Amino acid sequence: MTVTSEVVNAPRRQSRRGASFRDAGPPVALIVIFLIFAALSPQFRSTDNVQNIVDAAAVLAVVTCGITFVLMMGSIDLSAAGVMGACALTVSLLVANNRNDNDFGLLGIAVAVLLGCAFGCVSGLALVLLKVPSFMATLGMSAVGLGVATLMFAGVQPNISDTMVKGLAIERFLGFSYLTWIAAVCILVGWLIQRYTRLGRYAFAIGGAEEVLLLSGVKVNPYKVAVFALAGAFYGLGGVMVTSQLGAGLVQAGDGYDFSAITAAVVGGTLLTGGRGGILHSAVGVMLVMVLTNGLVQIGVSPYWQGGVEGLIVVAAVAAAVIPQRRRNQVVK
Amino acid sequence: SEQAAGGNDTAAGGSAACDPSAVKLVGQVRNESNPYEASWLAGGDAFAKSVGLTQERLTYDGDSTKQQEQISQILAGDTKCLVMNVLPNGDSDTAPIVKGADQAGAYLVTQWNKPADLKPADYKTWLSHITYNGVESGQQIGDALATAIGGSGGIIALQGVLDTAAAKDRFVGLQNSLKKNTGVTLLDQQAANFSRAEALTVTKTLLTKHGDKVKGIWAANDDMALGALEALQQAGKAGKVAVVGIDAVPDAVSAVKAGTMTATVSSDGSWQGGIGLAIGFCAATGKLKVEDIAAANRAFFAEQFLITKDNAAEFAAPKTNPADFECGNVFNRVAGPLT
Amino acid sequence: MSTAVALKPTQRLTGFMPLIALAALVAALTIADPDFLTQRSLIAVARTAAPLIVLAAGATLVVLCGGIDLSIAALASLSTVFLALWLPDLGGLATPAVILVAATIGAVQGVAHVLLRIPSFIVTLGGMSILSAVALVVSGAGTVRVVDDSTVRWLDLYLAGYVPMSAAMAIIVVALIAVVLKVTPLRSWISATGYSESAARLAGTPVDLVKIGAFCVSGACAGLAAVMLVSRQFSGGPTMADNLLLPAVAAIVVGGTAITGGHGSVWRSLAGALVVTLLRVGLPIVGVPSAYEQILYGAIIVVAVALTLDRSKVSTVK
Amino acid sequence: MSVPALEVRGLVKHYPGVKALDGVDLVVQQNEVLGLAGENGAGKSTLLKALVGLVAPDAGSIYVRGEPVRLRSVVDAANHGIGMVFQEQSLVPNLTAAENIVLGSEGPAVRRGVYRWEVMRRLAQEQLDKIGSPIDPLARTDSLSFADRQMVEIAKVLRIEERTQHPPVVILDEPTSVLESKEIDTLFAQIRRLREFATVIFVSHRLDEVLDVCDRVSVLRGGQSVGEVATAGAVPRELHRMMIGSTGSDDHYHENAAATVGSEQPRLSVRGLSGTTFQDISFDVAPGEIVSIVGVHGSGREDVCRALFGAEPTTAGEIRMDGKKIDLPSTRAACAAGIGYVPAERKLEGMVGAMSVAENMTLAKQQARCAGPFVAPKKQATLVDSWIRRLSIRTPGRDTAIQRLSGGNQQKVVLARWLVAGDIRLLLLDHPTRGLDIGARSEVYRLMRELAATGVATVLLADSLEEAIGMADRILVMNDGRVATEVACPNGAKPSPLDLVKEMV
Ligand SMILES: Nc1ncnc2c1ncn2[C@@H]1O[C@H](COP(=O)(O)OP(=O)(O)OP(=O)(O)O)[C@@H](O)[C@H]1O
Ligand SMILES: Nc1ncnc2c1ncn2[C@@H]1O[C@H](COP(=O)(O)OP(=O)(O)OP(=O)(O)O)[C@@H](O)[C@H]1O
Ligand SMILES: [Mg+2]
Ligand SMILES: [Mg+2]
Repeated sequence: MTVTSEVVNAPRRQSRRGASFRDAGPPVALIVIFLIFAALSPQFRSTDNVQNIVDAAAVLAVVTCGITFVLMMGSIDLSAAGVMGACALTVSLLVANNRNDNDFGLLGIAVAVLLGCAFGCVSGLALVLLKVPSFMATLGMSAVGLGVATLMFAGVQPNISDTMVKGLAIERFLGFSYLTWIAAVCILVGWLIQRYTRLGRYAFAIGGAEEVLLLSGVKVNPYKVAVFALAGAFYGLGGVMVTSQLGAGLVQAGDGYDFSAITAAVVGGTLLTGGRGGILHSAVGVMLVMVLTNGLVQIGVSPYWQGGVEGLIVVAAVAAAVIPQRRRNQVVK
Repeated sequence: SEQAAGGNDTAAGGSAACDPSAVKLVGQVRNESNPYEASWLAGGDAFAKSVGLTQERLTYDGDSTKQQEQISQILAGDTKCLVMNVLPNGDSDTAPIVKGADQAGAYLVTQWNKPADLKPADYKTWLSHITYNGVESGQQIGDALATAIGGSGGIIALQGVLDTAAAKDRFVGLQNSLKKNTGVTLLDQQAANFSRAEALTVTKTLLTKHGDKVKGIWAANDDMALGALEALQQAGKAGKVAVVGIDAVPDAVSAVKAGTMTATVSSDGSWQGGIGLAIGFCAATGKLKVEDIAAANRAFFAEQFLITKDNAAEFAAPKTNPADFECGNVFNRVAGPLT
Repeated sequence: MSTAVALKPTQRLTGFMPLIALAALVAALTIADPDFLTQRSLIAVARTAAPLIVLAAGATLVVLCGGIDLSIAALASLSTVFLALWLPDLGGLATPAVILVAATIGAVQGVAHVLLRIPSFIVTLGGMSILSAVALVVSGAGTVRVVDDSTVRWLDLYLAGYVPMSAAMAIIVVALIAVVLKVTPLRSWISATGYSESAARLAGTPVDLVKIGAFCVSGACAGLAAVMLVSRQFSGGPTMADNLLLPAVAAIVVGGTAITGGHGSVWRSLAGALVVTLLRVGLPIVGVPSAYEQILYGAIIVVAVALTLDRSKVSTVK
Repeated sequence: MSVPALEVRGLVKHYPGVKALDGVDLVVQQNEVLGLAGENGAGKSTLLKALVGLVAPDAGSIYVRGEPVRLRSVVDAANHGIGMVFQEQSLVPNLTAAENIVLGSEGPAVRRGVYRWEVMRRLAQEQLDKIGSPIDPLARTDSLSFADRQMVEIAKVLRIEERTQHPPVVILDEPTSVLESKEIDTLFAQIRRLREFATVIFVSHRLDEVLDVCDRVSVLRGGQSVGEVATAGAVPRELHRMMIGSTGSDDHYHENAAATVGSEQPRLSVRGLSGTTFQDISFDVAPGEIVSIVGVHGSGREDVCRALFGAEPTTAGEIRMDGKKIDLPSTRAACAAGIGYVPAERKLEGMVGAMSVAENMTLAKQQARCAGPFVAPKKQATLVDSWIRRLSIRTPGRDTAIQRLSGGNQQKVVLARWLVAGDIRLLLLDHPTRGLDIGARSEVYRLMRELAATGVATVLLADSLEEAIGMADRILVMNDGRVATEVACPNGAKPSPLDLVKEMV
């Protein structure tokens, strides 16, 4: 039966090679960029600074965890900024603070995360019930979140005095702040969800071929909503983390995280069209972005140029990462 | 004609005094989600209440185009007794606001941002432009910082939104201070866009970059100073590095009082919110003739104070004196003409 | 599975949905504040909306091709700086020069997208930061005042005393794009590229050129929007138009153009831009407090999209 | 006699402009392999989709083992023991084979939303064992060959067994159209095995296959059942007559119409062409000649074809058209050089589903519908309508979205795309008859002959070896990315399939 073995083997050999190449791009880019900065700046390669980079990556990592699931489905989520703002205000008003007598501690954090979850849920429902593209549904939800946050802000900055929440950003364990460990746990949990739960695998499958799931009798809508809710929970946690870092609940807590998280995920190798990538890819992407931001400051690039150089390198990194997958008739949107 | 559709109104310019109850008060700031601007709007509300009116609150999310859009929409309505107290988003936004208001005959007071060559004196209903002397405040806190670190050592600077006059003036102030305090060296300067969160990350990075060489942090506003304070705390350097800011937001004043922050400079949001409307209201009701306003008061620096540990208690709960808003007193806080 | 639906009257209605949404919004605002529905007020809306219309119309082409252009606002900002800097030397030529440069920058991004095979989202996101940086540096991080605006002032005038020139210009641009698409094979090419790029390519459609062209037009439109902004602001600034990005994308989607590509039109974006403008300026003007304004904006925009999207043309909504 | 496994009475389904089902009756006995035949658009897929709850019929009733049922969803149908392998492959490419097999009915493989990979692998392995497939259940589906994926689909559909106590009904909608003859043999072996414990409905446009594997064939025409044939002793012609209502031509491949091959300069001349999956390919095609390339999956023939259309990069070699060296940096350049290409994956690459028949037909040759740079609507209408008539494309109108057409009609539109301008010099046809009914196929063959007669050179990747031999003037056998041999294939002296197969492996 030489024929069958030929039939079976030939394509498999091909695609394995492709797969290994494909995933190697971003980590290689990360290492290369790290080495370049390390060569250019002694401070950059100091242990302190590496710790600092990792610590600084914590919030972005958590937010990116959330957005990764949405991107895997082929949807997009721009609600991070608003959801984080609303959750930041929520948590700062629920733990010990200067605005009211609340002191709910962990419960406050849980409520904030749940609120994030609820926001995500609403985005998801708008997507599946009203059939509004996620781009718009989440953009709208972001505005709603900011509005809710502004309502809660009511003119006076809520400063938190809860030592536990503040401690998350200050206390350290094995050289890294608690927030960093929280982010690490999020990545682990995210990875487990992605690999071992129906939710994670279906999110992946929805990005791969949604119509096939329907043909197989899978009701995808609940999973879509759940993915947005999960992402919202991650944003909520991100909002809590920012609050802990800043010691105050800011409406702007999530400013810029939406686009940075998408950038990080894409740089890490998650496709905007869905169906490829994952939490570990995104973790690499987050590190890439953080190394860049930090490195540019360390080597002393003028603040005027930093954004531009960063944009250029991100584009270059993605370009380099896609080289192994380049085909003539490839669809790139 | 080439007049705007809305422009064929008779330019009011004080031709007929308005009935106090017919005056429409508009206060416009970036957003309601930071303490400074929230207190501005609250100040405007308080003044409006004192004259039996309400203030129409407008916010534009720091979005220049949205600000223009709102202004032109407001000016497309009834502009006869309109008084606007506006915080232009940037220098460039002032000109169209001024021209629009002038054409429509609405009374206008602007604050903070204005290009140097645009002068209220050249317009009829642009009553005044109020700002604080950024060069001076930047220098004041720079000097305070230099003193706090004992006259020598390295500092880092956190700049505001790079294309605003406030950010630039304040930084010029710092540079002046550095010229004077030759022992102090500026190790690094980065933009943190007046944002607490950005200041946090930038400071952390700069702290690892320069390590113990950093003795002080100069921030172009208090929000960034507070972010820097958090960064210091997270780096385990709280109390070891002096921090200064500008604006005297409540948190910063308490930090100064508690000694964690070295100094800040007062800029009184609730007074600013009230005074702009007050000047406009006085002009609209005819109690203040535009021609009578002294040239020096058409564009002026308002009084500001350096707040340090010694005097922080006085500023802890800023009180606005209603008397400041009486038509005779509206120019009480003038510290000098705009230079 | 493609859902087959009969062409019921309701279906034909979806084509007019953007207009219906617009009318509903005007009605609602008028109810909230009867003073809103005045001629002057509506003229002001039209004048206000002009740059957004132009930006959205250009970017619509990119969206129709299945991509997205996130750099339009930053490009418009940069263009305002260029225009303000060049007006003193070039005078009347500054306007075409700026539009040309903006078109070139757009095309360069298109080329990067096509040749490097990077998703347009990323190329233009990178482009956004790069253009912003350039704008900061070129302008010296400050506003560039236009002292003699005689050559761009015409855009800020009123036709026959009523119609804002900028709005008229915006409509001309939309009409121009629409007509060109209608009477040439471009429409087919763009739709095919947007619906199914690989099928389009294997049918010999010049997919790469079409995409680059779309980015080029999108850039040119950003340039024109910049001219309108300068004529309105009497200055150029490195962040002047930055905040128009999300409203422009919102305008496209609210118009009912599918964000996934293929289906849609520039006319829809025109209606969408008016809806978005009304929301941006109308809500605060009729007295909705800032916090509620954002909540309402978010909610209304989602509902508007739910109304305008023609689902028979878009199989899966992602 | 036992109750029928499945019975359909008077099923009706309307689509805008078409009556897809017009009162179909169908009886399927238990443990029977029932063939379903009919022209493109006869309503086969619609009927089958109604049987798995994907299409809600407007009228009529369905009985499962004598019980009337209303099937609302795939799950519903599966619970009644009915499962289907769809006409287009329906696997999630980025999941593992195992996940695809258990998709939607994970059972113990997923406990409270948590995957138990080992259980899943075991469940999948059980399914694969049923059909004796050696696939690794944890392989990613997109890394499997086409044939393997088809096996995965069958393994997946057999999962319905676990849902009911009754023997399952397995529906196969054109499963062979994408398979090679070896794979088809494997599939048929599976079907015969299935018959032991299941009922099978089988659709194919290859009537010999239908007669080969089925016990009975039911014929649909225009959404109605027009008759039944017991396969024992039946011949394709008879079926064909029932399908179209008249007898088709004997000369299926229109060999009489074969063009005289020009002997002068070759139309296409390929020398030493190499790419990622093929090396050193050289061959000529004369004007009017039809050259078939045959080879197993992975022989690289498809990539050669795409390379000739500028859709695949080449690393070496040269291509000449009519003696002139041409560069093919893009498909556009190939188009301009008078080359046309019909891709195998019609849904993904052949057509733009949401666009109209007219737009799809004129996509490649815009000049055919334009006056100067402008589209001339009148010209377009006349042009498109004439081709709709000429190729008897069944469509409600030229403005209907092409995705509403049946597969065969879609393919005709895609073919017409290259003919509308009349300037085509070389046609590259990759499985041009995939999914076409016998009549339509015959039409395509006739068309190919006509084109050849006008001097068009054709490179054909045929659907089957018979087709390759029947149509070609010459056959190129490819093996492992190289041309293994070239076989002349003149009328009256056709090589035997067996000879070719020897060279292919
Ligand atoms: N979703 C749909 N919307 C509109 N019309 C449809 C749809 N599905 C099928 N049709 C029409 O119904 C008729 C029957 O189609 P069906 O797919 O059942 O044919 P078929 O016999 O399976 O053809 P083929 O052999 O080409 O697969 C065709 O005319 C087709 O155009
Ligand atoms: N760009 C590529 N990179 C790596 N491998 C590829 C690439 N393109 C195709 N392949 C592999 O090369 C082999 C040749 O594929 P091809 O589809 O040309 O075979 P084929 O002989 O045409 O099959 P069929 O009989 O189905 O037409 C396949 O195993 C395919 O998976
Ligand atoms: Mg079918
Ligand atoms: Mg093939």
